[in-house]
Amino acid sequence: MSLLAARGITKHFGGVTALEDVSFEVMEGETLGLIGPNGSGKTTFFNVASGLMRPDAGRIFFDGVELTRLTPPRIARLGVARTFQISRPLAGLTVVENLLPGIYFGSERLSGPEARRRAMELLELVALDGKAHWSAHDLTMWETRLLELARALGVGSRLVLLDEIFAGLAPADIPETLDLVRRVRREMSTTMVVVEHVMAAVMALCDRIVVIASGRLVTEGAPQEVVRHPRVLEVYLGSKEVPDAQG
Amino acid sequence: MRRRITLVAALALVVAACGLAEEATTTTTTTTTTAAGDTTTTAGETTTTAPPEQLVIGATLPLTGAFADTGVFVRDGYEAIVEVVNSEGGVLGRQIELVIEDDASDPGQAATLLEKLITVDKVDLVLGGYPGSSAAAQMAVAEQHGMVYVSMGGHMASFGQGFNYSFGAPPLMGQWWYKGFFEFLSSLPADERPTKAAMITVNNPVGASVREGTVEDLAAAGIELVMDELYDLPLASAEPLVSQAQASGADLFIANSFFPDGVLTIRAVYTLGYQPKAILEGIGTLIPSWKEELGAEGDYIFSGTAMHPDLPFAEVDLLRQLSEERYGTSAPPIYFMYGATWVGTLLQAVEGAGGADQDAIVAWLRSNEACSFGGCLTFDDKGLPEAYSYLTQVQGGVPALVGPADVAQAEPIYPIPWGE
Amino acid sequence: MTQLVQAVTTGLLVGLSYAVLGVGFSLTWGATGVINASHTMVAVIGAYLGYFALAWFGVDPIIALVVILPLFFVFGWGFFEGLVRPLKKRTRVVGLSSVVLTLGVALVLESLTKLAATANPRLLQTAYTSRSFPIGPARVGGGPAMAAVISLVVIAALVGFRQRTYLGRAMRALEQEPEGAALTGIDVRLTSGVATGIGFATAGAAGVALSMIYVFSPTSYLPWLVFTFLVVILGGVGTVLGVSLAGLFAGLAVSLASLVIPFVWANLVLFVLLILVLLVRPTGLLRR
Amino acid sequence: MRPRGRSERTIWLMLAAAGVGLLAVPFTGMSIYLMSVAFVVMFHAAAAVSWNILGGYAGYESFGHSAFIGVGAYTTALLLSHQGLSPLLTAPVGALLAAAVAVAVGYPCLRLRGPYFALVTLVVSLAVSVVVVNLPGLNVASGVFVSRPAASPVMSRFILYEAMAVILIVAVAVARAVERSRFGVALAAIREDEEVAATQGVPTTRFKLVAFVVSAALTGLAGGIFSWSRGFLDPGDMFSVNLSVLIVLFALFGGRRSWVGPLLGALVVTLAREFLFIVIGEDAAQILFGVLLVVVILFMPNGLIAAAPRLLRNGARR
Repeated sequence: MSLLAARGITKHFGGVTALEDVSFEVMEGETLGLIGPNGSGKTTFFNVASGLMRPDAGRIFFDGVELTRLTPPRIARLGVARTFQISRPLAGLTVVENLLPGIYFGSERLSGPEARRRAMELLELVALDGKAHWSAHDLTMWETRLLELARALGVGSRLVLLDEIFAGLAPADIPETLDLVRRVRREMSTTMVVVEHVMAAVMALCDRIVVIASGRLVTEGAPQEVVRHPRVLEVYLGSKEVPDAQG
Repeated sequence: MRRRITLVAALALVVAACGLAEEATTTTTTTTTTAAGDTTTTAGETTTTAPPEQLVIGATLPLTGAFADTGVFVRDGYEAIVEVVNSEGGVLGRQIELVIEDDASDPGQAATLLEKLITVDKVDLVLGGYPGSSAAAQMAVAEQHGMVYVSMGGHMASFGQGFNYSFGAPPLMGQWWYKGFFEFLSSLPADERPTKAAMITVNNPVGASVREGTVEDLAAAGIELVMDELYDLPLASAEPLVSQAQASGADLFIANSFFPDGVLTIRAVYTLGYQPKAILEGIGTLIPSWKEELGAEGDYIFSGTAMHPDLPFAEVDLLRQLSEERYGTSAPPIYFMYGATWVGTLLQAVEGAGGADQDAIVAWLRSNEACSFGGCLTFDDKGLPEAYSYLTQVQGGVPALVGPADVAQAEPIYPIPWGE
Repeated sequence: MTQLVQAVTTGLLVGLSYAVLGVGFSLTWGATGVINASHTMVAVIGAYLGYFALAWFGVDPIIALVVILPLFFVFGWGFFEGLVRPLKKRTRVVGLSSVVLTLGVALVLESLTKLAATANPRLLQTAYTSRSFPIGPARVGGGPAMAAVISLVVIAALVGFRQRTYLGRAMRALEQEPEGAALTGIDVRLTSGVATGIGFATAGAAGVALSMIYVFSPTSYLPWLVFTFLVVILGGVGTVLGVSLAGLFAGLAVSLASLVIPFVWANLVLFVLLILVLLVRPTGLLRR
Repeated sequence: MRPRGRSERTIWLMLAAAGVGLLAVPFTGMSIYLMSVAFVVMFHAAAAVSWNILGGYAGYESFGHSAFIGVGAYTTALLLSHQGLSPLLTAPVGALLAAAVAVAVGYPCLRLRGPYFALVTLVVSLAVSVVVVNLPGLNVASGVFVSRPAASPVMSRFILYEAMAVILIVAVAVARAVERSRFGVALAAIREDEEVAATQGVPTTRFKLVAFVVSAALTGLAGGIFSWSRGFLDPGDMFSVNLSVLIVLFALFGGRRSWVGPLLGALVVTLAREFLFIVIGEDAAQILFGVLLVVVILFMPNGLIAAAPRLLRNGARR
């Protein structure tokens, strides 16, 4: 059964097309990879799905509810969480405090000691519990990625949108991170949409892949099929004429 | 306003006759600043001989901040008179010490500091603050502590608060401001008087009080008020207001303004070629820089005052002398004169009451005529003298005293000779 | 009809004075991120210098600009190097800290001006300030007319500078992409210093212009600052043309409003307009 | 933000004791003048602590808080002079009206961030003053006389002191409760990154407005009692831009993370100003004050609390 359904999502920035009539579905429990060249509209899709941007046309449904009419906090309360491509820790707060808003105001809405317990559990899950009382400012880049992941899980585990959490990681860190994401998926039984450039991670994690280029859907299917698709090879190799629509 | 020889008047004559004034300038003026405050102690040579008998007068004035320009003249007036009185042996044989605190032009600070002077410094007497907002705030404090408060007061409403200890001597009374002008109008043949008036007023307590009196005076004079606008400070541009006045066809233009807005307004009158028969202006023309900033355009503007350097009273001669010494001009600044008058009135009442007992001073002021530099005043139960105002008109850059006739030093020029 | 023409004329003249104050403020804000609350205090000092040039040396304030402009340019650059750069080293986003920092500077300058020139209000008196000219049925004073000329020259010079010169274009790049600009080889430090210098110089010119219209005193900077804020928010940061139009718009709005509603409410029209504009376009009227 | 246990209760008890102490000080025979100085300090502290709920916790620095002081002040002053109602009764009405103004202007203003918000609140405070001063039929522009709280001078100052002390205690209690609440965490998240906060489920628009309204109401409450001390209200003073800026400075100087900073900032700056003013006069004090602003921004951007020894900081944030 589909948990998330995008129908004809279109978004332009001035004259530049970020998304043009993009439709696909995410099934309950699966991990979907969303790939495409830089500027193909992946992050824009996340921004639309999390309510930070309104599409010019089209709608996104989550479990039957139309997300494209809701504000970001309402969407979060449904259990849709995301990370950011460029990590955005709440730098002035401690690591554990970074998790609290999502736990308090996300889909679970815990409070008091229960919320703190939950925050510590999630930090443990991403192995940051030792730095719970550090300032988020002092974390390494990898650690902030983990923090973002834990923070997203705190909001709710029904659907997590992961925006390039592998980008820029040292190759040595990748297997460990992969294990971690798998563990999260298993323990939280969460549905995921993964925007990723590190193809090894995509192939290892995803059940299905959606490819977009220049804001248009190219193809979708199982990982092994998709990477052999001629159009996919073309857009990845001939990506020079792809306009930059990152906005 | 009857005049007679009084304490100050006598002093004036003595000083003038013996040339003591010259000596006064060489008399040591000690200024001590103590940790407790910006305390200026002004005293003659006998200060230290009998300190226990000193009479201490406390006051706060705006020595810094928005009203500092005029505030320092009031202080000078206080100090100058105290100096003269001390050099003449003080009041009731007691030397006078002035303690003046700077309230930085803040009415709240003025009230707090006055209360400090009364309760911490335990001054024997207090004197008024300036401007009206500060005086209004202080009147309540003085009343509560049972201290006589001789000052400009805080406009008409402040004298309607049922205060027993406050006296306006003379008050700076907005409601009376143009009385002299309307008296002058009534002396004119009916067909020469203006028929329509346009009025603009600064939207604060000072403007409101002037406007209130003017509305009544206009109605009494049968002049139609065809435009009546308020404006907030700072005034960005006076052209819209003046242009509206011009369009209304008013032949009397009244600008109840302060200095900067008054200057802007008059300049707009010239720019737009508005030519009413007469222009009344609030308090701008009394500021010496009126001439500096406006030049010939500042001429012919009427205003009012309760005090004027050209008043033909013998007492004023003393002020002229003191002004010559202090400022090198025989025309004492008007706020210097006010300060001198307030302190003169208070000291006269102290002498009359035979001491610094506040209730005795009140009793004396209520039952006697207090004569100081502005003439003689009797006070009603609100602490106000009878309504009066002198008429001034800027002539050759200087606000000349042009009315009423018994004190006038120059003829009013009416209507304004536009284009000459 | 006469009144309407007069209102439009006056509105435009007053608007130009807001505009000339606003453009430099907006330019510095855009290029350096500094919201210079002392901008109008600098203008007040410019007004004083012009005033005393005339009063003491008989030099017309417009001639005095020959000295004021380079002098203030140097002050501005020094201000950037001495105060803004240390601040920028501390915090990446200087917006609000810069308001407080420059308010401090304004307070110091205000007090020093008071000590040097007293708090007495001043108005410039030249041969042309007491003349007036007819414009159709309306009349314009010589002072406001001259102020308008100065304002227009300053605005035109700024527009030209930003379009035609390398540094001007660098400033625009800094406004749009503060971080990207550094990568493209723009000397951020030099460009920011020059932008602040130009901001100060235009403030000096604006002060001279305003001294021909308004009575000014050391405390005038506060009301001037309010109107500067207003037009810059209306027009948008870093847009010379936007701010100029916003200034004219503000002047006209107040002037025309006072024709139909009590004068005392006219400024409120402006405040309400500002809030309405912000509701629709949170980054200013003409900002893309 | 550790689990609420005995230590938390102890801290509240300590604060309550401090509050009682504050209320009790005048009974030790405090002089009228000291009471009036303490009154101003407490007024500044209450305003700064209230300002900080929006400006410090949520990071929306208002430069127009004198609007709320003015609304509170004129509400109580007019009700006192026209209806004879004591500000002790009507100060809450002033707080409500200040809150209403905050609701009305909050929605458009809170869409703006950082300096834009700061500047637009400044403009709004001027707009509010124009409206209040020109309210038809109330003649506010002529000034409002405010009769003193009691017949005796000592009693007057005593009542003012106690009333402002209560308001300061309320402001601190509210501020501290906010800090420790989920709401406070949400405001901190908004301050750090509003978009992230929104995607975490924080109803940012609503919470910002609530913070603005609470801040405005408390400020209005303080303004309502403040006007009672003035005797005469001149429309120019209550809505002054200087007051708005001063409030920001208190918080900035002290530090904005907790209520302690603005309180300390108000205390130190007010007393220092008073002292400098007495010792070197207003003009020189003004120059030093300006230099102080520059120094604070350049050398102690996180305020006195952060600059002070670590021990003090731990004490404040515990």
